[in-house]
Formats: sequence, structure tokens, C-alpha cells
Amino acid sequence: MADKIGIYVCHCGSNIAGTIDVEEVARWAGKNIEGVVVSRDYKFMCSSLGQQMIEDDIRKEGLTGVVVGACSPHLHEKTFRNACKRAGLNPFLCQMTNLREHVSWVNSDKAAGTKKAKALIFASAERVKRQKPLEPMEVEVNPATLVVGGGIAGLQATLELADAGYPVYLVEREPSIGGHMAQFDKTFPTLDCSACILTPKMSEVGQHENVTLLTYSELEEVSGSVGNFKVKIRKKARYIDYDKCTGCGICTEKCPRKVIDDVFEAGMGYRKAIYSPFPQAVPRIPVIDTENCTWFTRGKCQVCSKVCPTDAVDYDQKDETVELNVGNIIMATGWKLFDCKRVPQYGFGRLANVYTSMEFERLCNAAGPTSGKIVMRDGKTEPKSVAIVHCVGSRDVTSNPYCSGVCCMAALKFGHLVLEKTKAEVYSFYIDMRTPMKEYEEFYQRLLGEGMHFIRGKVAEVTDAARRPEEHGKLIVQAEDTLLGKQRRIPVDMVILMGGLEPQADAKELGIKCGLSCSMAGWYTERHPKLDPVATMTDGVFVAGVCQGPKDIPASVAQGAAAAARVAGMIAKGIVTIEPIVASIDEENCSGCRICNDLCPFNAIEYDEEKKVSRVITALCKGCGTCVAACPAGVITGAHFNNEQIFAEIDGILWDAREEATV
Amino acid sequence: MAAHIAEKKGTFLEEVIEATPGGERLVHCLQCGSCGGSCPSGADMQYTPRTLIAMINANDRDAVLAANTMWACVSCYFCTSRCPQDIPITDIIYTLKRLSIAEKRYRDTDAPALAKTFTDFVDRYGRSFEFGLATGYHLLKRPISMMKMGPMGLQMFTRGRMALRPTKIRQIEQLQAIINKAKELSGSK
Amino acid sequence: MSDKPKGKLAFYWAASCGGCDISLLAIDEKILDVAEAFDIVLWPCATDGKVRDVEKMADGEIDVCLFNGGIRTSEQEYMAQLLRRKSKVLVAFGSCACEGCIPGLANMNTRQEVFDTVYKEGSATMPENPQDVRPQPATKMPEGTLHLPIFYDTLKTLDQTVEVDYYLPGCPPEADNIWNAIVAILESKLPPKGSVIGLNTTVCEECPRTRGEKKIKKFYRTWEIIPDEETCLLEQGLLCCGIATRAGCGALCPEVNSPCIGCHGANDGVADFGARLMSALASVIDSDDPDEIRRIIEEGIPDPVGNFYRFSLAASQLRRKKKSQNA
Amino acid sequence: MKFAYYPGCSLERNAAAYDHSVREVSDLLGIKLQEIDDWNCCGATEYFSQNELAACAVIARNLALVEPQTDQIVAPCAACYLNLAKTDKLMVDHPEFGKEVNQCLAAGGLKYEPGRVTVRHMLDVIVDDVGETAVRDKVVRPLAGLRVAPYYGCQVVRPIDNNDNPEYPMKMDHLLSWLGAEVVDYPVKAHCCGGHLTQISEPQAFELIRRLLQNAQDYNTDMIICMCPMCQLNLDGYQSRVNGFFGTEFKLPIMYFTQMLGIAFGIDPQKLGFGKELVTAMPVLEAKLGGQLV
Amino acid sequence: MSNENFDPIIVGFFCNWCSYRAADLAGSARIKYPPNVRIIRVMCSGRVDPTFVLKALADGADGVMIAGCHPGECHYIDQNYKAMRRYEMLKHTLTAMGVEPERVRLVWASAAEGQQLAEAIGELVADVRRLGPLHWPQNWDENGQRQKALDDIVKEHEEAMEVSA
Repeated sequence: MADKIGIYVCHCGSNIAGTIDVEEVARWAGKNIEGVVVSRDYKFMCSSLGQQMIEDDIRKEGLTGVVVGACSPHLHEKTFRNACKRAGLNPFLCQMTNLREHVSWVNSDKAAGTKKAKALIFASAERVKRQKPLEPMEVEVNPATLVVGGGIAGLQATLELADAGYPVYLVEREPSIGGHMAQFDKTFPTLDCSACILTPKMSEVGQHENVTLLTYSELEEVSGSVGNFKVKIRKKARYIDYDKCTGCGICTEKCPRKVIDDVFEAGMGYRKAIYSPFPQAVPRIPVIDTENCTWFTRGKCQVCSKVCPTDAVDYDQKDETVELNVGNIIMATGWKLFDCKRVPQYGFGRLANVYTSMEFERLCNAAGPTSGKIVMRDGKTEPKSVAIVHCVGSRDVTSNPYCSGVCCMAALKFGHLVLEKTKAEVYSFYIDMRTPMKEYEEFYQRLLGEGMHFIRGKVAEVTDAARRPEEHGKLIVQAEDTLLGKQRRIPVDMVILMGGLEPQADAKELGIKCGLSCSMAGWYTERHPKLDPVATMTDGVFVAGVCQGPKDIPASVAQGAAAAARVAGMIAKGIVTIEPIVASIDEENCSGCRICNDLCPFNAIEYDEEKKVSRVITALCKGCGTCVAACPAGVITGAHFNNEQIFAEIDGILWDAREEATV
Repeated sequence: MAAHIAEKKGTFLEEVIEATPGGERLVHCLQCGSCGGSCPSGADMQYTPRTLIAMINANDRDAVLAANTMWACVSCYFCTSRCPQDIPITDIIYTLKRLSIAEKRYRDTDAPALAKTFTDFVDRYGRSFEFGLATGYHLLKRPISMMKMGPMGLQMFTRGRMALRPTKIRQIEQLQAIINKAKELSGSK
Repeated sequence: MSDKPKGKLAFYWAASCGGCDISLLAIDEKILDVAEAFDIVLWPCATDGKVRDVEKMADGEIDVCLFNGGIRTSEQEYMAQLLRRKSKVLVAFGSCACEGCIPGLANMNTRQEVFDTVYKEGSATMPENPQDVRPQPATKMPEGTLHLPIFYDTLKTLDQTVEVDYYLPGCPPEADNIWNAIVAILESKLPPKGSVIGLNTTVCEECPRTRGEKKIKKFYRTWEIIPDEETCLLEQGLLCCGIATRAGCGALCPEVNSPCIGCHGANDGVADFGARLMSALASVIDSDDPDEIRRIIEEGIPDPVGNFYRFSLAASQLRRKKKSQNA
Repeated sequence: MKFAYYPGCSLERNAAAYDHSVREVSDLLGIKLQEIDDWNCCGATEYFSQNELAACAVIARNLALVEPQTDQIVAPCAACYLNLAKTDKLMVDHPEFGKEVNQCLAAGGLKYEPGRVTVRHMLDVIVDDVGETAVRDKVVRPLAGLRVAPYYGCQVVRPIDNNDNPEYPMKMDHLLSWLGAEVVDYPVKAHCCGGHLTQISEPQAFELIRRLLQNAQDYNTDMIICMCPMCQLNLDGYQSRVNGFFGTEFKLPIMYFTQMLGIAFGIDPQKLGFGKELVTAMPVLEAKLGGQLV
Repeated sequence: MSNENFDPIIVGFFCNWCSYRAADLAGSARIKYPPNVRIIRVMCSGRVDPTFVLKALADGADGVMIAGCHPGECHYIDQNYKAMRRYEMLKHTLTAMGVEPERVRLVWASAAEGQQLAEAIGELVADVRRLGPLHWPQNWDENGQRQKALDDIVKEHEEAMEVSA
């Protein structure tokens, strides 16, 4: 079929016509470009009259391609594509030429502008002749959702979706859901009891008919794409029969083996070899820690099995892999505390009474190892003075350059708790006090009033090397009081290091499984930092909570809910449309060299070992075209951006250069 | 970045950055004070290194070059290794020392004299000369402490730890040619 | 076959080494079938045919002309035009005619530089030339003026000179493929005009080595390592052109533990063989640091044109090295 | 294992014990040290205070003198080590500056290609290259019962990364434990000895020295083991002056780690330069290790 | 040709997400820059095939600009690094082909960097102007001797053999 191209050059009032002779461009295009049957200029092409004009021409002239020389395609591509569609022309046979942002607005010389406009129009015309009709693909959305991580963000997302009536699988790697929030004592700035507000949510999730809880389980594999993910979850063996156990706790009570609890108690307390991390755990099914259980290590004991009234202990249980089909995934994998041993000058791990913030949370938690009494490592002495060190592993290019966002407030909270529970003097060593959210600054004010000492200066070192008599037996915190411009040494009994928030150790690995990328710091990258902070570049995968970047509890909850709302929207609509701009491999001619295999960050290229060819998984392809450019055999094609189309565009854009050269 | 700094043309900040390899990090100072807090001589400094950086930013050139901070520096590099912004603070202190010496801005310190005596020996012999340093510099600057040094010096001497004559390297002319070229290139005598 | 009237076949060579002429003989006794089917009207290398005779023929009188060699001189261009006119089917036979091949690498130089190398600096054919005698287009002698063809600055491929109907790739073409082409001609089962006769996959298809995902930290030159015989040569850092080179040779070079050098040219639809290689290889360099990338490239590929365009420089987008202003 | 050896001015005289013990121990451990012919002073901190280019040029002369077949240079003195390493690093990181330094060297007919020579400290060579097994194998007289405080000082651990923690280095701790000694873990092991401040401001310097001696003594140390001639001089040479100044009664021998290696390896203390220290070490050594060492 | 009067033609290959939008922003902000760069939109700088660049130069462009998102900010995670690797490879080859590598430039521009992009375009145009026209098609001209030589052969053959072509 011979090409019948329509060219439409917009004046955009004087926005374009001011520096481009639009009439000349339209006239010239009509005369000089092969296949052009209509070439018009118009005051406002995007107006309904302008659109109507295009539609009429399509119908009357039977146009096979439309070029609109107007503004940026980012502004009006949809408008003109829709106009074409209405007139029965496939929207992908419409090409926009950016005459405004890229020509008239950046240039004041009319002759030069007109020349450039001609070249761009020529390029578009050549290109549109080679464009192919494309249809967006539609995929049904499985209404089930996978939530990874049972901290507060994941819990919120789970509840929102479950309450909306959709099935949710919640995967948590620890034996209980709850996350870090379950470890906290109070929450800033309101000083709510963390457990009091968290545990009702936990039990709601645990009892919800739409929630399938997969605790003590890890995400192994993700395949498929938006609407239809297939995920593999490894349920680690608990050695307890889930159906028989009533959670009575007698096994834990009778277990003779005590182990330091490095996870929930942050090393501050003990648990048993068969245990539930904390009394309000959900589910209340315990697990056996085989590394410490005497039956597993030495083949003796079996006390738990003997005392269990329902015969639920099963030493032969094995890890189990379950496969689930879900339509969307919400990643809410949270964070880990900065390892304070990485700053040896602060003495953590070497000086007994230097604590991490998480240790201190447990220390002042009423349910913690000291029943909430603030005492030193000896277990009895109350500190007379406490120093709180800010920015440990935050705002430091040698560890983490970012601000962890919550430590200033947590430090104020600790200060308050120490002042409330002891007679100690409290010193806070800060660089900048960061209290931007609702009622945070007020809380700072409150602590100023409560007599907490604030010293502006990053702590240089914490040492037990005394120089003066009053320093003996104390921890000396040395810093410059930057407001005085003097070095100060404050002897204290206890030091709390406000460790920064870091991505989970396996965040990157987990992210790769579902096509997420990480920022330099290791946080998951959202689709847009301002306007789309819950979606990601992988359709159907959303992020919530600290795994996307440091944030406090309210922000985590809000993001969890936001992610759930996005997922609910997808489910409610029932189908997703996938852009047809994707790559495809001509399998007939692919020789399986595998150059392309490692180039796709979305894992959209698979290699067929049997046929020895590579293949594009269309649903995963985002259409960047990197593989197209890389294929040494030229057998990968990028729809709407194929070589022929781009070559034609180059040909067109250089029409005058070619003319000059042949002259 | 470069354009950014160029805007401040002519400031003391720019001068210091220019004269210090890696000095461009200086603009990132958070004023956190971990340098001042870490400094073993911090207590004896008129201005902590942090204050000095603030003064550099404030273009207070005269006060910075007259400060005693540089002369209390022991080159322990704690400030540098602990700086959360990767600012080569010790090297910046060296830059300030050089500027202060070049313009004779220093006050109440013998450090420049010690440095001069020391390097003069290197220029002359190619090796340092402790006895010469002790006699030359101390006789000039600290006759009293020289006397207190007596017993220690004697002990050092008897244990063979101090020589009365300097060692001269064989190719001293070569070294001197190198030094002279360096001085010529850097525009100092 | 023998029922048909005998056709007319021409076989001509332009700027080439002569290997193509010999390769035709590699079809062994089948050459007799060729002789049975065709009258060979021109084959300067093997038969006594004159240009004059060709010139006397009617246009389109020759059924098939297999033309090997690139176009380097005015005489070759004349012959290409002549044979084009006289032939129904013109086949670019072998790498030189298809894409310029090794003679095309002289496009890295100008005529002046080529002559300097050959006549001034000395060569095997011209060891001594104290008077610096150079070929001249016209030399006046008492008997009259003698003409030599003009030597061009730039070697062109056959299809940059005249319209070509089919292409037979390879340096030289493989006997099997030659025979397939002849059979196709005899049986009138030719593909659409402009086609390359042969496969449209790459050498990897025929290469028995095991291939994995690719990540390259360092490129090696062939003498620097002894490659493992089982795994992909490229994965071992050798610059194997097999990924971009049209199949059909049976992966001859990789079979003997030597990287493919790309003599079969590119697949259909590829506009620039070297660019394909560059793009593919660069994509799998295992570094995101520009300095390191530069180092890997500069150290590993000191002669990029020789590596990427050994056979296809004349047919590439740029065709030749930029001539200096005064050249 | 072959290295170019840069003793530095201190090791010629005041720290001759260090030089002797380095050579003795190296011989025994199979470390070949080839002293750089006609080396010159590194300029300590003093040259850098006056003229950076000259400082680097003076230092680079030594690097340029390293013979072409050797690519590692070992320096036992902390200041020399840092100066050599820092100059090389400056030349590598700032090629323009590197060119200037080479312009200076050219005036003496020399040339140094930045990055050609790796600068090592003696401690790193023994701990990282020789390693635990080889060191333990050579021990004939374990230092059992001796409480030693390893003292690292500043300029080997900071700012050049020598693969140890700049705040809390451990290499010498490990090394001394291989010798059987009881290693004291005390907080100031990488703090400053005062450097050249003894020459400029005694009260200030003496306070720094006191802190170290005090802390080591608080941990019941028999002796302090150091790895830098300046540290040794300040802690040992000035110890009696510090005592006089503060009214303290420190009596802590300050020895080089190579001397302790030598003792553990059974080398004659005389050859290791024992006796050159002002606070004598022999009595405590003999008391703790039992019997005559000579 | 005097370089001041020389108006180079430069083809730009801009990624859809950052650099094309940076060019849009330069427009919306009415930042003026030389009209010499003609922009072709691709989805990602990773789509830029070296063939595009070679083709543009061979077809008469005097320079090429490839623009993508800043490293680490690629809309497709890290595909701009592949553009970077290809760019280095391409420059290496172009240098060998006698093309001044300054004619082809890779720039990173975020969607917010309209000003920076305009400056980069200005610099490239100035640099290419200084280098002068590339006029690649002239590189394979045979300076007019070719046709004459061919005519001579025809004439000679006609004369010698009395046949008409």
C-alpha cells in the first residue's frame, strides 16, 4: 500500500509560529516529502477543531500515517494518538515532532528554526512510513497479593488488602510477625506503648480469614510478571506440627537449654532452644533452634516432645517449598541496625556499658530482660549519667552518608525514659537536631524542659582511659562542643549509640529476585521519588516501609496503606495493560550466542537450553532496547523503535546534509 | 562543582582548596566537630580545626594564618580519618602552615624555626642531624630547656644514639638540584 | 539438467587474491556438471576469453556472472559495469566483492600512501626503486600513448559500483554453498533478488562450544592465552567474531581453537558488521567505571578497525578512514 | 621476599636498635632487604610544613632510586613510611602534581613513575607476608608471662590504609601473641606520642606522653612495644623528664617490636640493640622470662 | 570554509526519560542554545546502537550527541552503563578511523538539568565548529578523475576494437 501521510504543523499561537515559519514548513513538506498527501498548518492543533481536522483527513484521505509538528510528545502524544484512534487509524501510526520545546522555544533565529523544523518533520515523516500498528497487551490480574515482611509496614498493607476482601499471603522470616516495632518500648513523640498499639494489629492479621500467614519462611524465587507472578516460598522447618500445636508454651517453659537471644532481645536476654520470640508472638507456634537444641546437637533430651500435651513436636520435619500465584507483590522488608562495632572509637563490644539503641530499647522495655529497669551491665547499678551519641553510622561518608531520620527522635525518647526512670544526668551529643514531623519539635522542647543536656558536636571517642581522677572508672565521652569551640570530656556511666538504619543484608539479593534495584545506599528504588514513592520500575511490585528509605512508624504505616491501595486498584480493575513497546527475538535466526542474556535488569530474556536460543518474556520487557542494540546478529527487534524506523529518522533528519554533500 | 567554586573566585576558601590536594572536600564540612573533638592537642588550641574551617569559609584569612592551631598539630591524622565528610584536615593544616610561614604570619611559636633548621640540614647534608638540630635550634630558641635536656642528651650519646657529625649523602648535588628545581617551580626561595 | 539448453557463465576477478577462483574448483568433480550446464564465456584465470568478446555480446546475453574482487581501479569498474550490462544475474562472489575484504582494509590509507608503501618503502614485488618510478595513467611512447587504469583512493564493493543480484559470502565461499548456489541457479530456485545465498544465523549456531552468560573483564589477543577447548572463546576474553558472523563455514576457526575472524560477513539486515561487534562486545564488558572500561578496551583491542572491520571496512557505514585535509 | 630498604635518618643513630633488630629478624625470616643506595632524609613533617613540592621531590628521590627489579619498599619508621606512601599516592591521584615532582627529579637526572613502588611498613611485611605459621615456627623462647602493650602511634595506621583498623589496630597485638606474650588491650594504643611537639612545646608534649604511659601502666604493663623511632624516643627518652614534670614514677621500658621478635627467636639481645634504651628493659625481661637472656 | 560561518549539523540520540525531558525543560524555561542539534528520541541511551552514530556521520552529520540519565538514575536501572561502555568502544574505533573523537559525545542529563544540557549542547557545537565540517561522503569521492578514466577506457576500447558500447 502506498504511503499516505498527513503532516500537521501547529502554530501554538505564536509559541511556535513566532520563531518558525510554519506555513513554509507545511508547504515545503507537502511538496518535498514523498508520500505526503496532506500538509497543513493550524493555530492550535491540540484544540478540538485541530484534532477534528486530523480525524477528517484520516477518514477522507485514508491516511496511513500522521505527523504532528507541535509540542513535546510528553505533553500531547496521547491527545493525537487518541484522535487517530477515533478516526480508525492505529495510534502507533501517529508521530509527534517536537517543534516547540526543542526548536521554537530554544532558538530566536527564524531562518535557523525553520530549517531545523523541516529536518525534524522530514525525520518524522520518514519514520512514520515505517511504523507498524501496535496493540497494547492486556493481562488479567490475580487478586491474591504477596506481602514480604511482617513489620508494621507489611502488617498495614496486609490488613488493608485483607479488609478489602482480597487474599493476602504474608511472608515473614522470623518465627513471629511484628518486626522491629515489637522490640520497642515506647514510641516517640506520644510515648504510646509500642506493644499496646502493635499487638492488636498482629492478632488481627493472625486471625484474618483473608490472610495466609507464612512465618519462619523466606522468599526463594519470583517468576512471571504483573498480574500473574509465581513465587516460591521456603517454609523453614519449625519442628512443630502447626495443626496440633495450641501454643500453650509448656515446651518452652520446660526446655532446659538457655540461649542468648541475639535477635529479639538484641543480645540482652535469653530464650530457650524451643521458643517463641516474645509472649504476644503471632503465631504462637514455637520453633526449635537446631543449632542449640541438645537433641539436634547431641541426640539427647527430647523434653519438649515429652511434655507436649498434643504431641505436636516433630523432630523429622523438613523445610518445605510452597508455590503461590499472586497478582502483585509488596516488599516491606524493613531494615537492620548499623553494626556499631564498625566505629571502634565508640568502644561498643569492648567497653561494657556502651549500648546500642536496640539494646537500650530492650533494657527499658517493661517486658525486657530487666523488666524495664535501666541498669548497667552488672544488672543492678543504676547509671548516674548517660550519654547519648547521635549519628553512629549515619551522615558519615565512611559508613552511610544519609541521615537515618529517626535517631534524633529516638534519642529524645531515650533521654526522657532515663530522666523518668532514674536520677541520671543525660547528655545528648548531636550534630543537628532533626525534628521535622508533627509534634516532634514540641517533644524536643519538652526534653529541653526536662533538663536533658544537649552538646552540639559529633563524639570523637568514648574511652575508659582516664586522665583526671574524676574520670576513673567512668566512660569518658570526648567531643568538641562546637557551640563553645572547646573540646569537652564528659565522664558518664552509660553510653547509648544511636546506630543508623541500614538495608537488610540480603535486600539487594531479594530485590534482584523481583526486579527491584537499590539506591547507592541499598534502599529499594521507587518508581518516582516524589510522585510515585510506592510503585517500582517492575510493574506489580510495590515497596513499603523502611526498605525504601529511612522513615518513622507513621510514614511506614502510610506507605504500607498506600501500597495496598495501589494493589487494590489493580485488582479492582482486573486487567493491566502492557505497553506494546517491547523487544522480540527472531528465534529462527537466533544462534544462541547469549550476548543479550545478562543485559536485562528485568530478567526478561531467558535462554532455552534445549533449542539453544534466547527468548524475550514479553510481559517482563520494559522496552528499553538495550538488547536490540547489543544483538550481534541483528535478530532482536524493538517494537516502535526498530532499526529501520530509526535509520529512516536519521535519513530524514539529515536531508539537507545529504543535499549539501551531493551538491 | 568546578563552576560552583569558580564563582567564589578570590576567596580564602578557594585559595586553600587550590593549595591542598583533595581540598575540594572542604566545602562539605558539616561543622560536626569530630576533628576538634579528636585532636590530641585540641585543648591547647586557640581555635579548633572545625572553627578554623568556619573561619576559612568566612574569609577570615588574617586570623586563620595567625592562629596557633597549626603549630599545635601533631600530624596524628585522627581528624582526617574520623572526618565524616572525608576532608583531608591534616593536609589542610599543612597548607595553612605553609601559608603562615611564607607570609610570616605566625605568632608565639618556634615551630617554623624548628622546621627551617631541620630542612636546612636536609638541604645541606641530605640527612637530618639530631645533634645539630638540638644545638642549633635549641641554643637559639630554648637555652633553658637545653640545659634540662643535658642529662638525656648525654645518655643518648653514651648509648650511641646521637652522633656529633652529620652524615652527608654521596650525591648531595643531585638532591640539591632537585630541591632547587622544586623551589623554583613553587616560587619560593 | 542436461535437457535444458546450455547457459552462459562468466567468472571474473577484480581486486582479490585469486582464492575465489580456486574455491570454485573446490566443488571437485561437480565442476563437470557446471561445464555441462554452461558455456563458460569468460574466466580469465582458467579459459581464454577476451573482453572484446564480451563487449560484442548482446545485453543480458550471459546468464550468470560470478564476480569476485572489489573495485579498486577504473578498469575494474569498467568491467563491473560491462558484466552487469551483459549478465542476467550478477553474483557478488566472495568477501571482496560483497564487502571489500582484505583489499578493502587499504581504505585505511589513501592511494598516495599505498603507493608510497609499495614503491618507495619497498615490498616483495618492488624491492628496489631508486628512481621512485610510479604507475602513470598515461605514458607517451614513440608508438603512442599507453594507458594504465586509474588506481582509486577508496576500494568499493561490487554493489557500491553496480546493482548486484545475489551475494555469496566467505573468504573464499565454501564449496557446499557455491554448489548450492549453482544448483539454485540451474533449477531456477533463486531467492528474492538482493539476497545473500546461505544461512541467516551466526557462527555460534555451528560452534560446538558451550556458552554461558557473558561478562568480560579483559580482552586477550590470540597469542596471550591458550584457550580452553570446550567453552566459548569470547567468554575466555578472545575477540571471537562468531557472534556477529553469518554461519555457513561450520565454525571452522573455533573448531581449531582459534577465534572466528568474521569472513562470512554479517547477517541479513545488519547495516554495519563492525558496529554490531562493537556494540555486543562493549555491552558485556564487566565494569561500570569509565576509566576501567577505557583501559579494558585500549589494552585489549589495540587495532579496533582490524578487529571489527577486517573484512567489511569498504562495506561499512564509514567505508574508509578520514582522508587528511591535504590528501 | 625481596624489598628495597629505607631505614631513614632515625635508624642510623637514635633508633639504631630498631635498625639492628630489623636486619637481624629479617635475615632469620628470609626477608631480603636491599638498602637503597645513597637514600636521603624524608623530611619528616617539617618539609611538608614549608614546601609541599619540595617535600615530595625530596621523598620521591628515594622512590626513584629503588632499583627497577624491585617494586616494594619497606620503611620501619612511621614518618618515613607515611611520607613515602603519601608522596606516591599524591603523584598517582594528582597526575599534574606528579608531573611537577618529576620535573624536579629530572633536575637530578631521575624519574619516578607514580604507583611503581608499593610502600610497606615492616610490621605489615612480617604479619601479612611472612604470616603466623612462619613466625611461630621460629619462636624458640616464648615470651610467656610478659605483659606487653603494643603501641602503634599514628602514621602507620592513619591516613594510609594498611589493612588494619585506623582506630583500633590489631596487627601488632596478633604478632606479639604469636610470640607467646600476654598482650594488653588498652584504649590508647593508636594515640599520639606528641611527635615533634617535644621540640616546640614541652608541657603539651609531656601531657601526651603521660597519657600513654599512664594508661599503659593502669593496665599493668611490663613494657610498651612500639614501631616508630619517634614514639620510642618520646616515650623512652623523655620518660624521666615527664616523671620530673608531673611527679610520676613511670619506669616502663619502650622496645621495638622487632627487638621482641628477636628475643623470641633466640637472637643475642646485644645484636638486637638491647641496652640502647634509656629505661632499661633487661631486668624485667629476665625476671619475667626467667634466667639470663645473653 | 571559514569555521565561524560553518553551521554544523549534529544528531542527538536522547533517552525518553531524563535527557529528552531535560531538553523539554530547556524549552519550557526558554533557555537558548544553538539550533544545530536535532534530537531523535529513543527509550533509553542503552538503545543507541553504534550503527546509528556511524550512519549519522556517514550521512553528513558533523557530530553526534548521545544523552542519557545520570549513572545510577537510569529508568531501566543500569542500561545507561551499557551506553557508556559502547560509547567508549565507539570512540576508540572512531579515533582509529581518523574521526576526531570530540565529535561524538555522551552526556548525562537529568530531567531537571535543562540548563546543563543547553550548556553541553553549546560546548559540543562550539567544539565541532572548531573542528570544521566532517562531510564524510566527500571522503569517498575520487576527485573527478574517476569518470574521465572510465570514459577513456570506453573510448580506447572503441577505437581499438571498433565496437560500439
